[in-house]
Amino acid sequence: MNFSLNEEQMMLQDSVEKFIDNDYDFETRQKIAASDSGFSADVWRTFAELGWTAVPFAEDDGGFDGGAIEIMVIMQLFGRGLVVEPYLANIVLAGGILGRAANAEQKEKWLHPIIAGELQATLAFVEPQSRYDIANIATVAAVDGEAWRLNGNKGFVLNGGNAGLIIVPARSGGGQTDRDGITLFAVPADSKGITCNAYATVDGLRAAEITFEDVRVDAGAVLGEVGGGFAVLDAVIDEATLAVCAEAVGIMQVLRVKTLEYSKSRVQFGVPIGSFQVLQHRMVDMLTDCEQSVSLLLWATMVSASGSAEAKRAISAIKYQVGTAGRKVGQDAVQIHGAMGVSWELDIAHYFKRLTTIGQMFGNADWHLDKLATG
Amino acid sequence: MNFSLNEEQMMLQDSVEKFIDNDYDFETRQKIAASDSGFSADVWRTFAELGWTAVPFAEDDGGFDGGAIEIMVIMQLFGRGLVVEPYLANIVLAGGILGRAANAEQKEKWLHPIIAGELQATLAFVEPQSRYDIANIATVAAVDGEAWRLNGNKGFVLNGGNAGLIIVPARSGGGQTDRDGITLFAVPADSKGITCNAYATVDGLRAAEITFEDVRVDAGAVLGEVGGGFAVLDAVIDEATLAVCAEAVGIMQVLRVKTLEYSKSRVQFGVPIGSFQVLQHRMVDMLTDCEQSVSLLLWATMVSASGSAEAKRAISAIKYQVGTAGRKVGQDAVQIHGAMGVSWELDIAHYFKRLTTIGQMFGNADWHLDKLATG
Amino acid sequence: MNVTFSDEEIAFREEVKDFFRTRFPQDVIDKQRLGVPLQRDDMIRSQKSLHEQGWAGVNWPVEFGGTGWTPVQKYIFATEMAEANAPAIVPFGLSMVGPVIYSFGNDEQKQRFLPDILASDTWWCQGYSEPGSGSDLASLKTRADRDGEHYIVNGTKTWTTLGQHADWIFCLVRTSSDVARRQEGISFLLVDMRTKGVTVKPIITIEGDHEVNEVHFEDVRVPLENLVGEEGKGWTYGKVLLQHERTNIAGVARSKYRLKKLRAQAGEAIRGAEPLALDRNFMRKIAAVGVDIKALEYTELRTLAAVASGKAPGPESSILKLKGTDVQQALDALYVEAAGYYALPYVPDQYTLDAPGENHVGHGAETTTSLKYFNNRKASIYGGSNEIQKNIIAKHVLGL
Amino acid sequence: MNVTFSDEEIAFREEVKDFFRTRFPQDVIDKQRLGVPLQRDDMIRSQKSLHEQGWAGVNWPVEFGGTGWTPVQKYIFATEMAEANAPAIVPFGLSMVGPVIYSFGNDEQKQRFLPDILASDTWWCQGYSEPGSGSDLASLKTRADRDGEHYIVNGTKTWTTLGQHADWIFCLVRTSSDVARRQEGISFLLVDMRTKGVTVKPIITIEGDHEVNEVHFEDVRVPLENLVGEEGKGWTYGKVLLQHERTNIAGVARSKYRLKKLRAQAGEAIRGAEPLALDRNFMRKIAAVGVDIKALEYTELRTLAAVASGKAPGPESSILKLKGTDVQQALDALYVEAAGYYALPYVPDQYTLDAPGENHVGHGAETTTSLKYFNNRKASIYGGSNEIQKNIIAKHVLGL
Repeated sequence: MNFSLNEEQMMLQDSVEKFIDNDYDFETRQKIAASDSGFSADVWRTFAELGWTAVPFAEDDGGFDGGAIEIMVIMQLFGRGLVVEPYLANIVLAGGILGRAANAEQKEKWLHPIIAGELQATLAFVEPQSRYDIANIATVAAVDGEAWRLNGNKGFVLNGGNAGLIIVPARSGGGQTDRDGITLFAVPADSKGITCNAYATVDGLRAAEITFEDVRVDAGAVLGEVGGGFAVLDAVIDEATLAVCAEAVGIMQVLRVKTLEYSKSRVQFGVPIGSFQVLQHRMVDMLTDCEQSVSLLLWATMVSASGSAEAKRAISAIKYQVGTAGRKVGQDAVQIHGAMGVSWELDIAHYFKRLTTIGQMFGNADWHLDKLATG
Repeated sequence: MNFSLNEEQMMLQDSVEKFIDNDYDFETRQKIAASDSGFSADVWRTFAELGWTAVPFAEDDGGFDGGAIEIMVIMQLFGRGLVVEPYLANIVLAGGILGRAANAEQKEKWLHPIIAGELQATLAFVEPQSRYDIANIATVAAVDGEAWRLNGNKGFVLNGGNAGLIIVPARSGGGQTDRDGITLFAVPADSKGITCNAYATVDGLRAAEITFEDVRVDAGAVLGEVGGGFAVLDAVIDEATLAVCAEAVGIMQVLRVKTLEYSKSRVQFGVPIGSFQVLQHRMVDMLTDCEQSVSLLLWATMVSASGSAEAKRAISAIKYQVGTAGRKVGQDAVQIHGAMGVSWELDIAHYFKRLTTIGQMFGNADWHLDKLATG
Repeated sequence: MNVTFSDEEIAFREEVKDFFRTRFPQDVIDKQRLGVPLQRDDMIRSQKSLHEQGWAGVNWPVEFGGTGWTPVQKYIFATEMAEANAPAIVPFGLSMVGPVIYSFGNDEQKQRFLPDILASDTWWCQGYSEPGSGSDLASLKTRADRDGEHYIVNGTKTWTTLGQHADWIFCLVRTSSDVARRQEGISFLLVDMRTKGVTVKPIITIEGDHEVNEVHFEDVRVPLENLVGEEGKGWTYGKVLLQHERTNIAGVARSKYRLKKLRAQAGEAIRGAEPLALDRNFMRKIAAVGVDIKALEYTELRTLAAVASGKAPGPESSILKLKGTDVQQALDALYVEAAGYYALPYVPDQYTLDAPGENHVGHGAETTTSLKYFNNRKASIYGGSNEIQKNIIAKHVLGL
Repeated sequence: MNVTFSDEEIAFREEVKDFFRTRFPQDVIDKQRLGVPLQRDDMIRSQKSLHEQGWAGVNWPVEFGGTGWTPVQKYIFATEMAEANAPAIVPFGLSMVGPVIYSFGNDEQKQRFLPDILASDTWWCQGYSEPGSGSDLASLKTRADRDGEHYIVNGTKTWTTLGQHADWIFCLVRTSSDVARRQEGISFLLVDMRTKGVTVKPIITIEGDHEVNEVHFEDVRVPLENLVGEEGKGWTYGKVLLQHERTNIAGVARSKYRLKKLRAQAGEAIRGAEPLALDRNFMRKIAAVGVDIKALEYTELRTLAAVASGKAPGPESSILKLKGTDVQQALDALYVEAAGYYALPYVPDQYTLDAPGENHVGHGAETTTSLKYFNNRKASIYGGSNEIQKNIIAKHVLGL
């Protein structure tokens, strides 16, 4: 039992930390978020050059053989920097599927360019009616000779407007919420029949509603087994859930520290507001919430990395925690900052918004508490 | 719409208030609670003389035609005085059933002596397995010629050890949790086959486990319709629930005021502890909780008194409120009193205990929130 | 004690219902329903329709054009207004400066300002907060120095809600620094926004909207006749104003309506999803907020009843703002939860009065839920933060 | 980073399991399971069995007879001890005064007291709180005035847990009033309870038990050699003592065990009732507390790891007591909830080692749940109330 990063992990941490602290200040972030695509191609190229886009992939695929721990290191710091670049969509989601389910040819075609930073991709795992049940898939994949024909709607596709490749879980068999009968397709975004309604999100990221109308893809688009896509999808969504939890913990830590600093400098009634006992105790609660969240994040990451059967429960636990404690820490950070906390101008508001949206993704706190209660 | 008591109700309030303030101080209460029967026969006689035992009954039965409002007035003040006399068991529960379901002969035999303060009675509505479902009745009533034979176990029978008359809901038909098939019996406590294991309760009251083994009662023991007892039982339990909510609100108000007073006199670090902002805000929360509880109590009482269809929901709302807000107010009162708050010697501990046990009775907060969520 | 309405009250309720169904601008109600942002004109037309009915001065005395309603009538009106999904009255004129002027202003001021306020012919905004003053309002620095028949006003007010629409601003200004307590030397001044030297700069809030402003005063000449009441007594008037509309801030009727709408929405199969009403946990949360709101409703009624019977409002009134904002924010959060992923798209432009196009994202106004949630975090900050409210209650109600 | 135990650690775990299964007094474990109150002798026999194994001084240095365990071993030991339902170690000797003596006492004191503490041959109790001193410990008034080779002690200590069993008491006493800060002039004194002038008076606590006491000192003559460390430095030693056992107070391992037991119990059809596990709301509450406990477990492990690697405990350690008591009290409340009406009977006498008779009320120890709940409200009050803990963290960790 040991809580230390190994040497390579520490090097990764240093490298990401330097980038965030030196090259990605709040103003830079805000400019990138306001740009057309919502991310910086330059920054993305840097990610690839520094090898971060290769982290979770097998060495044979040109990756660094990283796992849950490395992703935690990166995402926690991305939380600190409030990074808008689509690491989650490209690397964790689309890359996660490809790394697990793609054959050699498919990897060369899609995974390698993703690792190289040359292809933008995503995974369309939400449907308008699915809420948080990733097996609730109404998009239909029908056999059409040697090929397939896709029809259906995908909602809230992260990075959807930028993606050249969309990985689409579709129903090739079974009922609408069955785990069996889900097939994963790699679909070029410029395929005929795809309509993409892209938009910004309230946290400064990008997503899209995507409609598939008789979209024809050949057999080479199928990733893994026909009808057997759920296990892969489920594992990748677990990884992504853990990744945004790490991001959330990074954000919570920033909010806690910035709020503490603010309370020491902001003067009201002739004294720093940090001298008021009520705010002091609230900041102690923020500390408690942050430390407890770090503990759960470490647990969930360690059991995920070790492939333990506990991983699923652990991920639900940390997601529940960042959903509940995260909400409290976020709200208190805003409250203690007063009117400044609800100003666009200050970073606090943006950390708070991202923390809130993470709470809404991959199952909210209630959803995961239910898994813990019934599991 | 009007929140004022009428003249008679104000007279009742004055009379109970005077008794509590002048004749029922904490020391007196503690002595009575520690006595063999756990209540004072003298005090009970006074209740009867003052007419309080007659309040909720019809004029024809020798009562005062009172209802939810009068019971609220009495019980809220009984909460303030932490009264241990079995008003709930005798008047609200047993009396409630008799007033509704007994025929003239039965009323003369049992209700009149109860009103006169001469007969102690109770309603055995809990079974070991029933938890909060009053329709969950495994005690069997089997026809035995012209009579009935009762077999089964009743748990937590309030006032059970003192009662001369036990009203027993038993199953004469239907499955264990059916609402149909429940019959109410008036059973003398000295009937052959009854075993009573009486005990004190953690809040200083009395209750008993009672076993019925081939207890024979004649047809004259049946109160109301054979198999149709649920509606009566349900209505009486609603009244009793509202009654203990009034008691709980009375207790919460005492705890709030006594805690505030204590915080002004108790000196720590050279200042009254009431000068600490954290405790100030907590006492503001106690005020909020108390006032919100008073509001819900008034609502529930008024709609109950008016016979509105809203009454059931309103009773669930106030029971949920005293379960949740009551727990908070109680715990904070103890916490602010520090070690004194957990001393037997001080009244605070005893108010807290009674508030806690009320939370456990007639469905806890969760039970009632569920009714509100699904109703 | 009883909870039923009299026949007159029932008739009044029908009259109010009818008004909102027929005489109130229906396009404004449609906008509310569809999540279309209201424009200045929408708000003015709405209030003018109330004025035509004689219902603009809900709490005003009859002599100044108020309604003279009983507490129960006020309660019915607020309930039906919320039920109709009519927008809340913009408070600055009708609920804030109006009462100050009719309580403390001179006759000339009453004649000059009240009719326009009642008719919504002038738009007012509030000049209390300053950069740096926050919850410590008495630390304000905006100065008004006498110069003959004028005050010369210099300073900056901030968080001025809807100041971009305003014709007039009421301000707390410092007319003297030579005082024992900071609260002394503060005066209540009315300033025409078109006066030279007044500039308004937008502030964008968390959700991306322009709702509040900074208002700068540079050598602004304000006639002495625009002083309300006595010089140096502004703090008192300002406090009265804040206390005056406690129940308005609580917004109980609106919360009640929003709860009802949320419960109804949970019963629908939105976007083909299972109705949320099947999710017991979510329904329990709705039920819990419902208990709070019902309690608050009765707390408000008790307050109104006490005031109507000539008593001073008791401790129950103090909690209205606190608990009222709690409940609002709890509802905000539940709406976001209900929307799931559809709380996240930022598509404010899609809300128009035209039928929603094919590209409409989410069901109805679903994508506005998180914007509302973010924006309304202010509810526990503005108008004296909830921490300050608790300090005040501890001091003045609990005697601590 | 990894979460697995080494082979040695696994072997150690088996050794500990085996110890509690075979060598620890099994009748004491039976009593725990059946809710039978423990007597003085039960506690002493339990601790003596640990001592025979060499495991009494869990946190003590090896040179004084301690275990020399690694953090992971301590964690395993605590976990298995809780899993075995063995009673917690009475802290006053082994966890409190022992460490003070081996850290600050002189050699003679070490030789005189430590072996008896380790062997549980003397029972210690704590003399810190006084009537009136509460959380403001430094306001203590018990005086120790020098008279030749003795101190003359006068005063009253209160809330002295299990003082009725004690042979010795360690006290904070005032040896000088002529000091700049109240914390100065306080000394750490060891007093034989059999000394003339010491009297012990029971205090009954909320649930009706005699667990705490008032201890009066009237002209009690204590030899100077019973002073630990320097005169006037007692406050420092006392504080070290309080900090020393932070993780013990948190009681994470025990909470983890209680959670597991509660979850198992919820699966049973107690008294013929439906299993509580069918009640999703209740299971959600258990799950939520479970998340807190798991977090706390890792917070404790992080603290232990940091300390073992020579670092000072970080902010994570400060929250152990706070959150640890939160979780304990949450569990107390859930046990009460689970018992329903059967939390209410007050039948302490029914708990005996004999098979429960026909009159046993409730299932197993069900009727003790509310007594435990009432009693353990003290957890957030004693040893420095949680409010004081937060003040300390705000000051020393957050720098406020």
